[in-house]
Amino acid sequence: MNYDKLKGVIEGLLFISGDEGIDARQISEIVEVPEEEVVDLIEDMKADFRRAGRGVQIVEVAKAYQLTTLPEHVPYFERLATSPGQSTLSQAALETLAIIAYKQPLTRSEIEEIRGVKCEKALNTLLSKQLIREAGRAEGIGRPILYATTKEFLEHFGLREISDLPEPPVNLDIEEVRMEATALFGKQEEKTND
Amino acid sequence: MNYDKLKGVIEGLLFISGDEGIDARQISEIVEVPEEEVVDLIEDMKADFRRAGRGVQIVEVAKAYQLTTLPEHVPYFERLATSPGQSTLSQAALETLAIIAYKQPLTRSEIEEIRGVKCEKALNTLLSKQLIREAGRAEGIGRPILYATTKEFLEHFGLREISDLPEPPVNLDIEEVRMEATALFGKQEEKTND
Amino acid sequence: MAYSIKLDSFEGPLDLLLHLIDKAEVDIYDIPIAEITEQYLATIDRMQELQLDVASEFVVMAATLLSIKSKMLLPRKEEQVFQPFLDMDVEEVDPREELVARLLEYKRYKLLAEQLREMEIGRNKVFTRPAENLAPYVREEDHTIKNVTLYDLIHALEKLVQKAKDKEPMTKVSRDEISIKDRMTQIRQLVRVGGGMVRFSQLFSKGATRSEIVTTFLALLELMKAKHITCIQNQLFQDIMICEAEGAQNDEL
Repeated sequence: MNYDKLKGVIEGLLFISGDEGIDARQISEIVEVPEEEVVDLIEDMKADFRRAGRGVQIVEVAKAYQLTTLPEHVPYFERLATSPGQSTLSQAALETLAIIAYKQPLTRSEIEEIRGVKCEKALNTLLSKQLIREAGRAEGIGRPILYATTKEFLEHFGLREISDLPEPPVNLDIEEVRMEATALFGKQEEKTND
Repeated sequence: MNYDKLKGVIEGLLFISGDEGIDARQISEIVEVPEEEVVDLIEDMKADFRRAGRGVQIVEVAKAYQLTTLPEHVPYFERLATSPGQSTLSQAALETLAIIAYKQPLTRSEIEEIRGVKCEKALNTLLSKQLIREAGRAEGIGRPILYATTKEFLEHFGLREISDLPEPPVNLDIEEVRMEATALFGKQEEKTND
Repeated sequence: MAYSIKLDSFEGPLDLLLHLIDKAEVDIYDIPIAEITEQYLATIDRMQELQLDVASEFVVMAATLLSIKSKMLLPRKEEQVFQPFLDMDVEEVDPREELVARLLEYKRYKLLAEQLREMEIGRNKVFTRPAENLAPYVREEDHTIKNVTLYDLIHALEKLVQKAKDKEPMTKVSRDEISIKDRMTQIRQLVRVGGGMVRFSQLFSKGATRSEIVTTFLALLELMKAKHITCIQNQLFQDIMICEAEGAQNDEL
């Protein structure tokens, strides 16, 4: 594979790796190119991006490469955030809030287990919006912080108390959901029709 | 602001909007450039991306612009442990959805008449995947629920709008089909004569 | 309730009929009703023998076919071009016409479903990333959140669980169902490898699923029809032997 094609693949990998990022070793294994070469290529790409006036940049956070927006574009993002009809909570924040609402109090790692991805950013947003609060600490190693919803949460969603939340539309026990899904695939064979 | 800078800003906005996408009108309001110019710029950017061998592309889905990876890079993403999984629909769900897409809004019994089988389960699957929605009720006995497709439907199939659906092979009106059939029966008789 | 489970390989009676018409290579506008009805009933019988529950829709269609068949046997009235308007008799219409119209319409949607499948496959080849959290871009003094309702919250939850369910794409993909055509080729190979003969029971692996059984059965019927194989059972309840039909040796696999 030539270097230009390789750069395209790396950009795609960075793009879908999102906030978690991806490190040089992982990239090297996927594209089957030595790690040092990957590092060199990414340095090259950083320069390419700057030169081409691209709207994203490659940054290195905790040894993982990430694509992020440019700091000078913040004024535009502010306009986007406040533009009419724009929901100010991302899907990630909404999911995190929903989990906390139905399963509170719980720890960050419990939320992450359900969502399958990190949620530090979402928690910070929800804390800064005062939709959730720290509600003591769990027993056990490290005594992690427990999260719960706030009075503002109830106010915002027009709820008198937390028990007024509608029945969860779905099973929130992810392990059970996975088992259910597996069972369903089995059943599918019997009932492919509907 | 010059066009190159503007393109950078638009890329940033596309990036930040992720799978929710952003439409030309929103971009136009944020960057304060007429909507038609935004559309032209994005067309330009699409070509730029291709020419530069970029790892992402701009697509139009559900009337909004989105950044996505390239189809030809799939083999690499499959090697990524966290590769975003995407789902495919069962044949039953797909047939039901095809009928709804082309004849919406319509009732369950109208769908069942065409498919020749019950489709409650398929409808539930499509509703839970938010590919269809209830769109009011039909006149008549029992006032049955009408079904129509959603924005998620467009997203699932990568359609810009509902009119982008492929042309139906032939007429979809049952009455016209009947006439067509009759016409053909007629022809057949003529043919058998020679 | 038992009737709600449908035959595995077909989406319904129309699908089965289209399959039979296709296999028989006959004109959909001029269906040989007697032949197709026979095959249709035979398929349903086999299904029942395999103790698959036959959905009521399949039974209704069987009745429809039989009724068309009997109407076809009646002597057709001479065509009366100038029939009085109100007297447009049913007998004048080809009894198959309504069925043909239904088959055509169903087929159309089946084709559209195929196109949707292709689009789905295409779309599944590209990935996006989740939209970024815009909250940090809202000015600090403004603590309110806008445009977020309880509905959005529930909706987010549904999406989340859906994602968890969809996380098993590999299991889904690997469960590739074999087509009747492929199964036909396999059976002929098995017969050949077995020296021109194979026991019926050998055609099924231990954990054979219903759809495998149905596919195998249909493949056998097809092969018998095409006179590639013959089936011999020496005694009741004995294993059926699948034998290569005479003259089938030279056919291409």
